[in-house]
Amino acid sequence: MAVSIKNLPDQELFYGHKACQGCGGAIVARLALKVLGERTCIVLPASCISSVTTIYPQMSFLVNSLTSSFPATGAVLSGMAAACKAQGLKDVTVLGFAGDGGTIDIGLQALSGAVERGDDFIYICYDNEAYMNTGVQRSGLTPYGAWTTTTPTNNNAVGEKKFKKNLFEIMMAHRIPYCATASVAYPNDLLNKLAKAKEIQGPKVLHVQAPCPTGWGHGPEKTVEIGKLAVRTGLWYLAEYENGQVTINTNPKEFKPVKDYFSKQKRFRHLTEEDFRIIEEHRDTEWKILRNYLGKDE
Amino acid sequence: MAVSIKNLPDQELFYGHKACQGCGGAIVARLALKVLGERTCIVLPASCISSVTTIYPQMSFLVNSLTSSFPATGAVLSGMAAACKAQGLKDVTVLGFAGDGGTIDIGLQALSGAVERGDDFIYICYDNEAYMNTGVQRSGLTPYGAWTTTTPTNNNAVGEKKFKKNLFEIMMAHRIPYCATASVAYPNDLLNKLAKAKEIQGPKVLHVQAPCPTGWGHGPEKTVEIGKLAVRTGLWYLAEYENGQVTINTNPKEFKPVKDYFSKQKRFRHLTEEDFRIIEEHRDTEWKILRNYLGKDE
Amino acid sequence: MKPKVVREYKFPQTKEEMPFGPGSEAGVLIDVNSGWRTLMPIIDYGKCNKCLICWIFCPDGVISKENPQLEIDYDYCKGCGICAYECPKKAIAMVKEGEKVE
Amino acid sequence: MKPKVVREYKFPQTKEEMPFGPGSEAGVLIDVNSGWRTLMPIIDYGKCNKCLICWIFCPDGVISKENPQLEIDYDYCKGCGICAYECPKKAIAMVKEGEKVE
Amino acid sequence: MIEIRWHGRGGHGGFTAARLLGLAASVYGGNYSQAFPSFGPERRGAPVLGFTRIDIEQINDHSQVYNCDYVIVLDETLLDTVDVTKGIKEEGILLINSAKSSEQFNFPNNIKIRTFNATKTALEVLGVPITNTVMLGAVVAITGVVKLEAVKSAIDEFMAPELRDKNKKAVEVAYNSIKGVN
Amino acid sequence: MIEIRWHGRGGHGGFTAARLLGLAASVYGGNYSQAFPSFGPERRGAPVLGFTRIDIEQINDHSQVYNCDYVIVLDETLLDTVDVTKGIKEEGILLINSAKSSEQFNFPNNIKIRTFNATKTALEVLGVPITNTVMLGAVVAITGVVKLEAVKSAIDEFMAPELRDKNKKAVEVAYNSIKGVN
Amino acid sequence: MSELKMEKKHFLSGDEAVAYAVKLCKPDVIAAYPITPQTVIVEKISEFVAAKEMDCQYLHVESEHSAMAASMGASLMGSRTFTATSSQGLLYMCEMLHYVSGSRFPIVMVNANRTVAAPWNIYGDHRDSLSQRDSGWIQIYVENAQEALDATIQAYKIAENSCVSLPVMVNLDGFVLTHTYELVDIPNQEMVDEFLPSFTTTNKLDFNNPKSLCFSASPEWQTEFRYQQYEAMEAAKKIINKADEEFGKIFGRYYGGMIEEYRCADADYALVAMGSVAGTTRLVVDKLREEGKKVGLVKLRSYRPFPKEYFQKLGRRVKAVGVIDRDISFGYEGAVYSDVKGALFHPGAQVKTINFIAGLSGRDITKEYLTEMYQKLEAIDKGQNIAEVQFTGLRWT
Amino acid sequence: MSELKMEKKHFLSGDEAVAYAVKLCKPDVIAAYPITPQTVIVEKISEFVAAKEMDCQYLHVESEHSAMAASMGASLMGSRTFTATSSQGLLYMCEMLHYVSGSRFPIVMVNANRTVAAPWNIYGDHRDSLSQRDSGWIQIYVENAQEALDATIQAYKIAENSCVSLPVMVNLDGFVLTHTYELVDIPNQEMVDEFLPSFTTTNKLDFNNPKSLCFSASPEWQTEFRYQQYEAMEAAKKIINKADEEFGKIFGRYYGGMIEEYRCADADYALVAMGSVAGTTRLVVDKLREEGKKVGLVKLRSYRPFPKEYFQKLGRRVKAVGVIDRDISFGYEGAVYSDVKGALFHPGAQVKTINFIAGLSGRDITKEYLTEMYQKLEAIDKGQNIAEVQFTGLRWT
Ligand SMILES: Cc1ncc(C[n+]2csc(CCOP(=O)(O)OP(=O)(O)O)c2C)c(N)n1
Ligand SMILES: Cc1ncc(C[n+]2csc(CCOP(=O)(O)OP(=O)(O)O)c2C)c(N)n1
Ligand code: SF4
Ligand code: SF4
Ligand code: SF4
Ligand code: SF4
Repeated sequence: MAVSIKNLPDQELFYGHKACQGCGGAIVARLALKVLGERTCIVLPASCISSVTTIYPQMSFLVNSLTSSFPATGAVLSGMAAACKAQGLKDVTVLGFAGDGGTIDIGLQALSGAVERGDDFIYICYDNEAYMNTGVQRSGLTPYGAWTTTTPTNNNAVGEKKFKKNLFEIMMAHRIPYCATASVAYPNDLLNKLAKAKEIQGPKVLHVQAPCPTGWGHGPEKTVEIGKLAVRTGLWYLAEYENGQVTINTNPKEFKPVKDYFSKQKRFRHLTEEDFRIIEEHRDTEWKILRNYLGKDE
Repeated sequence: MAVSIKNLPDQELFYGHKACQGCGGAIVARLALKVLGERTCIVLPASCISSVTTIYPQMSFLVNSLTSSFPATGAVLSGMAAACKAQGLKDVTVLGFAGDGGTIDIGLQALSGAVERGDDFIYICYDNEAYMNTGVQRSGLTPYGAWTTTTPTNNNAVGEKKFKKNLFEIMMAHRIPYCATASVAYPNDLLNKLAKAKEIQGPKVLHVQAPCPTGWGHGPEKTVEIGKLAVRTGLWYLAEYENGQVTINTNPKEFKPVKDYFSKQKRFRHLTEEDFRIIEEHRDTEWKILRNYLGKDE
Repeated sequence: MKPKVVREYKFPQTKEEMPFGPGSEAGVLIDVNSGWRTLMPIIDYGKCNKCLICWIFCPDGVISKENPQLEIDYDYCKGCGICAYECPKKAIAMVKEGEKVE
Repeated sequence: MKPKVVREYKFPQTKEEMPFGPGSEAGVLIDVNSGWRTLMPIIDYGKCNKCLICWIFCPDGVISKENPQLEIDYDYCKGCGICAYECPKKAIAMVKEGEKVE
Repeated sequence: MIEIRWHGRGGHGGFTAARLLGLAASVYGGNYSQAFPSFGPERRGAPVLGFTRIDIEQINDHSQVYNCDYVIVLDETLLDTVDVTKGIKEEGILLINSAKSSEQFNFPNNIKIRTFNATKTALEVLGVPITNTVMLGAVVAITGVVKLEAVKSAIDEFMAPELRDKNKKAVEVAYNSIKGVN
Repeated sequence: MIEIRWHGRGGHGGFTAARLLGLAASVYGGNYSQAFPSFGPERRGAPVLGFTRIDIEQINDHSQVYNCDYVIVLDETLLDTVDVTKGIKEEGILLINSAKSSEQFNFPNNIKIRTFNATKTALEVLGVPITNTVMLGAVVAITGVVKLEAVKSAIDEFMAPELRDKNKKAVEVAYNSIKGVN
Repeated sequence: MSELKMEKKHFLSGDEAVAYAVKLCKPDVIAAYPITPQTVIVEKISEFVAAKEMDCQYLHVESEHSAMAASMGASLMGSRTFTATSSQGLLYMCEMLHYVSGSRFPIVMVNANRTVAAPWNIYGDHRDSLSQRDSGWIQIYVENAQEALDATIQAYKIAENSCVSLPVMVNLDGFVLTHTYELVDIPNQEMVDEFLPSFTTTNKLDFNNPKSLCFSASPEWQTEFRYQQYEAMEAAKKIINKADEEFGKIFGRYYGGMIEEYRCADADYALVAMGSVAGTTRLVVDKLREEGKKVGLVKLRSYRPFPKEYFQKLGRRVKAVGVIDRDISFGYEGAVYSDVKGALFHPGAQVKTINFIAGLSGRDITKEYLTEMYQKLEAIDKGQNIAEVQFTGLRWT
Repeated sequence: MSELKMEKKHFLSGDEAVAYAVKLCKPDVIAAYPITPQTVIVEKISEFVAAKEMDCQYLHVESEHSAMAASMGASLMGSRTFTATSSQGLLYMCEMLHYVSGSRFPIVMVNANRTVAAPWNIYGDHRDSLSQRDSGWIQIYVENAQEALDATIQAYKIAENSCVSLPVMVNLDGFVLTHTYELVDIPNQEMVDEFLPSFTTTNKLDFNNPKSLCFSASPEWQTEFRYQQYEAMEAAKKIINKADEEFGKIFGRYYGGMIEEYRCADADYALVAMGSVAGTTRLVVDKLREEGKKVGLVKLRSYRPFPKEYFQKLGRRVKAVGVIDRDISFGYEGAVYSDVKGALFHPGAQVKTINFIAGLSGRDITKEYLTEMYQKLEAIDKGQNIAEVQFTGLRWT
């Protein structure tokens, strides 16, 4: 049975946390546990979500969890998966839940190693596009043009000058059994990807865009809207890679103007028309690359 | 003017080293310096090549070099490239020269970061398919089936159970300005890739297969032959990625039987027909993926 | 049922009562988050068709769906307003804290 | 011209003569590798057409191409045999060290 | 040495006020001062503290503030969850942003209470319910630790150009309204 | 305590001989022993050393070997580059794998020299010029530090099954040929 | 003091003060990775760079190991560098710390002292830097924001001295210094330029005479390289003092070099302290002095090199010495204590000692605690039996 | 001794001996990364696993940081683990060392002692492990291959003791022990099983009562967690001795627990040594004793926890103590020396001390050097002035 909003349990396994109002990452964590259930063990590297959930004695996860060192998530997951194997524990889900920085920068090597080893775990990167826990510094997943405290925009500096690293393709290059991109704003899509990941043996990586009102500079009530705009403007795509095949889950014929997305966030308020042009061009190239994968196995 | 064997300088910038007889890695280092020239600064993480070249006071590089810590090559290159920029040094080539383990395992994160930053350097991974300096332990680039000391083959164990990680595609996923695979056995191809890399701004990665008589178990005189067989059997491909375009440099209609390659190396002597089948199947899938990139931008 | 704060939480009084190392019981809440709110969501049950959009998006998971009517755990609602903003029926109003009209 | 061993290499005799930290002159060779060889490549100049295949593949870079005839620096040739094995003209023979017939 | 504690909520500018006061008292007031926040992993909206120390001599003390001459509460709702009276000195004053009068509050130990409706002033002057600079004005009026001019200079130095005038106005309005009723 | 130094080339099995001798002397000889290599970053073909210590008591000494009762040279070509005579004790013996007779060598200090053409024996018995076990046989014959049987047991324990018989033969041939000429 | 000095003062946090110092020292390359409570330093520097107030290459590295590796890469090309970190970040670059000191690269780093997980805690103690005391880095600890700024400038002067050529780590207490705003004097550029000439070194690559750096040394030679490093560290003792003197001459602020004594001349009881607690201790000393107690403070600025010679003398003139450690080496004592104790003693010495483990992971060291410490020193002097290792402010024992 | 013991002996290197010990301890999960001179351990274990002589999950991790992280992952699921490293690898996992000890996971690791770059050098000294002495790990140093094997088995017993629950690092000298073959007794499985019951811990995830591990603690609570760790380390002192005694009862080999004294009972001059040099020192002691010198050896097995109490007593009965450090903390002295010195002294103590920095980066510590050390101890006792820190075997000073 496909998971849907209707058949999800009401029970909360993630509660009482101290994340900001409207935190996208918190939505991801909450929904993930709804699908993955009580026999999930979460590994949380240093990040917003770990910082706002496990301050003695207030513990916001109702499942087993471990706050882990920042660079090591993939390796800790491997060790846990190996222990499950050694102990014959079969119905346990070993879940990594890391931010973008903890995934694409300092945690990339451990993740790459764990994926290569083929250990059985799910890894979710909730992508708020900067180091939020330490106060909005750029990460390898910060998008072009964004203001952060380490890519400031005073005196007409552009903000971040690089485009987001492509975790999805890096994982494809690892020939991972399953990986997907998703968004907090598309919960059905996300839930089904989680459910699928739960069934597949081996490493699974989900890269989920999770708007952050504090770091992005939008009202806390707009988290979902911003997420939707990212997809509708083509700046974020929803796709899957499974059995070597790429699927694009929403494949729009045309995109909304990127400005619709940018104008709602303070981090982009300095962008110029020229920047929009650069960004749209880059977006179009990325979509071309993505769509090219579709033809792959015909 | 294209580089060719004929117009390469006779001058050796890499000499008197203590690498084994017939070392493929040594061929790569030597040819690289022939093309890149005297104003090259080499960074050598711990590896065979660093260990056999810089033991006080015997120094086998005639250009500036630095032996570096094992995990940090990419970052050291970044720092050097930044210093060159700060000092206005324009005609200097900053070159990383690392083994497969130092690239795909412990050095992957630093490399990924440096590539993302877009710093101006060339990175050569000479791939002898295991940790040779420490005595033949498996790495993420050890091929399926290979014996190493940590994937032993006693009592009918298969040896390494995973396929090689795909550095080329990982770099493509980084949208690197230039990356290529090459082989010691195809020097003209290698030289031209080096020459091209020298001209391009930004990060460039060359992944060069470099047979190792000691670790692979073949006569030292067969290093080049083994390299050729890898390409002819389709187990190693020669390709380039430039301006977002993939080129396959040798694109054979059909491959020699993989056995031709395996039978010449002790590390594979335990392989069965079933293993050959698995390997050929995997090879064919990988080629399909590779060829699919060709159609990309039509 | 939403997890509830352990109002009587007793911090260790002696060495022996300390947890063993930095590990302790999951799901212990000694603190509410209601103070974070300046605006408060009020559901208009007349409009609500229980589509669960608010329920799925609430970052704090404070909306219950098990009873016939959706219920909000105001101890942990931070007042972000996503529920109201996303509600297709406009069935949730964000009201200034303290000015709640019932 | 191949780099040559500094036969007279003088190790530091005093503290002051030490290099500053672990950095020293590049390209200093105090040691030859000829002892590694059990077989020795001998070029038959009658057959050699100077295609440079041996030159390009030699892992030790000991073959010189600057003179009319290729020359091997036997101080650093390790006798791997690649040159002989790859030579399309079979112009190089691997001869047991010490049994060299000239 | 005068020690001041600020109670606010994460993201509401409480520490900015503490810092502005320190800046005004030192750079523009000729005294020495310290300003420091209390830190915690809580995010926007959670209760937080700020501290200002002012002295005529160099302040070497780097231990925490335990006893306060003044305690400032930027958000009345904090009174429910936080003990704001902790460590107030005998002659100390508790200043609360509130529409209520001081008599409507009831704290143990006869703590001296002052109230000021900063939210109202903020809405009037700034158009938003951000009360930190308004309360700063009130603090200056009540404590006299620093001249109003010094605070204005501090605002000029510290705030983005487009915010300066409004906030100087806010400080001034609060200051005058307190001085007026005093 | 008897101390033996082995000179060989990387990858040629010198240390294996050192280790086999130690194994034979201890596990199969009732004595205590140590065997250790000298390490360096050089690769196959480079000069390397091996050491064996044998004693009737437990060997606590973990310092290096400076004075040797026996020095074994597996590869004559090493004589050009390595000072093999270093530290040989007064009554010590230098055993060289060589087709030459001992008289053809000329070392200072009247060092006692023995030669044995191990390469020849190796080619005859093993079919390859791998001289380590042959030289081991010669060492056993010359030094008497361990019984031939013990060495054979060591080979049985240490070597891959397909190599055992050949190598035991090699040891034996060398042993007998020395004993014969002795 | 020259007139140039009469500039307007600034109200800065310790982190900001460091950022200004870095700007004044004009590094060519900066590579850093964010971590609380260091982040403000790199954020402020990012602003300077974006505003073109600094002309340097800023590298957004992907980890601290890489931050130090990139700094090394720049240094070996002859560029002046800066980096900053804290806690987990310092540990994550541990391999590179040893590498850089062994290679003799004069890199300057600021470490915002924070404790180390697990348990997680972002607050200040000295566990991060003390645990790296064997890494071959010079370690300076500062007391307030002004000293953070001044010590950072001095750090370049020390590191780049040709007799030293070693990396320097300036340590400032997390939050208590990094995030506390104080009145700070920002020196002007000309004076800093006068104090700190532009970077020159021979320990770099050279295109005229190519070099091989960071080579391998066999057992026959490595000891001699270690000895070089040992001598450089010993030489640093003098250079640290000299740099402080020269600094004082130009800027009018002196810190005492390796050690600052406060009212120790005739003291019976001395407390040894590093970092921000030194300030609070001054107050306590003053108060106790008023009460007639002969107490004093030894502010240890340079922990590596360690002013052994100073403590050897101190041991002969005081009755009891207490050492405040904001960390403990589990299985023994506080690191600073062990080091101080060893130096105080000489055969026949009568001095008594106690180790105060205090201020762990952000726990405040109050004036009451400090007063108690002096009382305990007096008590042991009077013969009372007090456990050698005292956990100050612990809820229970 | 039971008859079971009468097994055939083996001729093994230190690394191989460790691999056999690991096999006997039956870990569930092994995660390691190769580095000379540790590699033989993991290679041998790989062979055991491939041959199905060991039933465990072997993880080929991509770095040492991950080796320790994966070990932690397995331990927190309640599995027994093993890992091994050396030198650069130990430094690269530095962050995880602190993490694991703070989290109280009883992980056992073998460290093949090797010095640390730069300069590069693969040979043995104690720089790697000594520089991690503050990481909260128990550190045991062994003298020969047999002790390497026995100490590895004991390590599990110590680590997993519920009063301890701390990670243990067994250190054996690179090459001198790792690659030296000696006669070794491999205990049989039943006896090991008797000595070491299967792993149980409460410090793990729990599906019936879910837990949050490695949480954050605010300044209000962190000190108390640190104190727990402090007490566990103190408790370990007893447990280390007890484990050795119990081991001796079953296997007939005793090592003295934290300390082994050799001919110290009436000694005037004692040398303190760790690791393989202890063996060589025995010979020198015997020889000097024959010459009538009252000399002895203190073999320090447990460096953390540090047997402070032992040295406090030793300081009262000998005239001079020399400490051999196979490393130096630049800017001060050898780490072991500083620690020993602090413990030896008490007000009025008369004992004299010297620090011998020796055996750096594979430089041999010869019997001649050791004899000289004893001579120097006698000399200082006789009043001769000798520099406190001596570099043994240095080409020049
Ligand atoms: C080795 C190390 N370096 C730095 C840090 C500091 N740190 C903790 S969380 C964090 C940022 C996390 O960013 P991200 O992974 O993107 O998650 P987010 O906080 O944005 O949710 C940083 C830099 C650390 N804990 N460990
Ligand atoms: C942090 C760290 N871990 C481990 C090592 C040990 N080490 C040195 S070289 C090497 C293997 C190198 O393998 P690779 O990169 O494939 O190069 P190769 O030697 O095969 O040429 C290893 C494991 C090290 N130097 N540093
Ligand atoms: S800063 Fe952003 S990611 Fe972090 S808790 Fe707040 S909203 Fe969530
Ligand atoms: S082991 Fe292999 S890679 Fe290393 S030097 Fe020898 S041949 Fe080259
Ligand atoms: S306001 Fe936010 S936290 Fe409160 S119920 Fe609505 S979505 Fe949930
Ligand atoms: S034998 Fe090998 S090293 Fe010698 S010349 Fe030929 S290729 Fe070069």
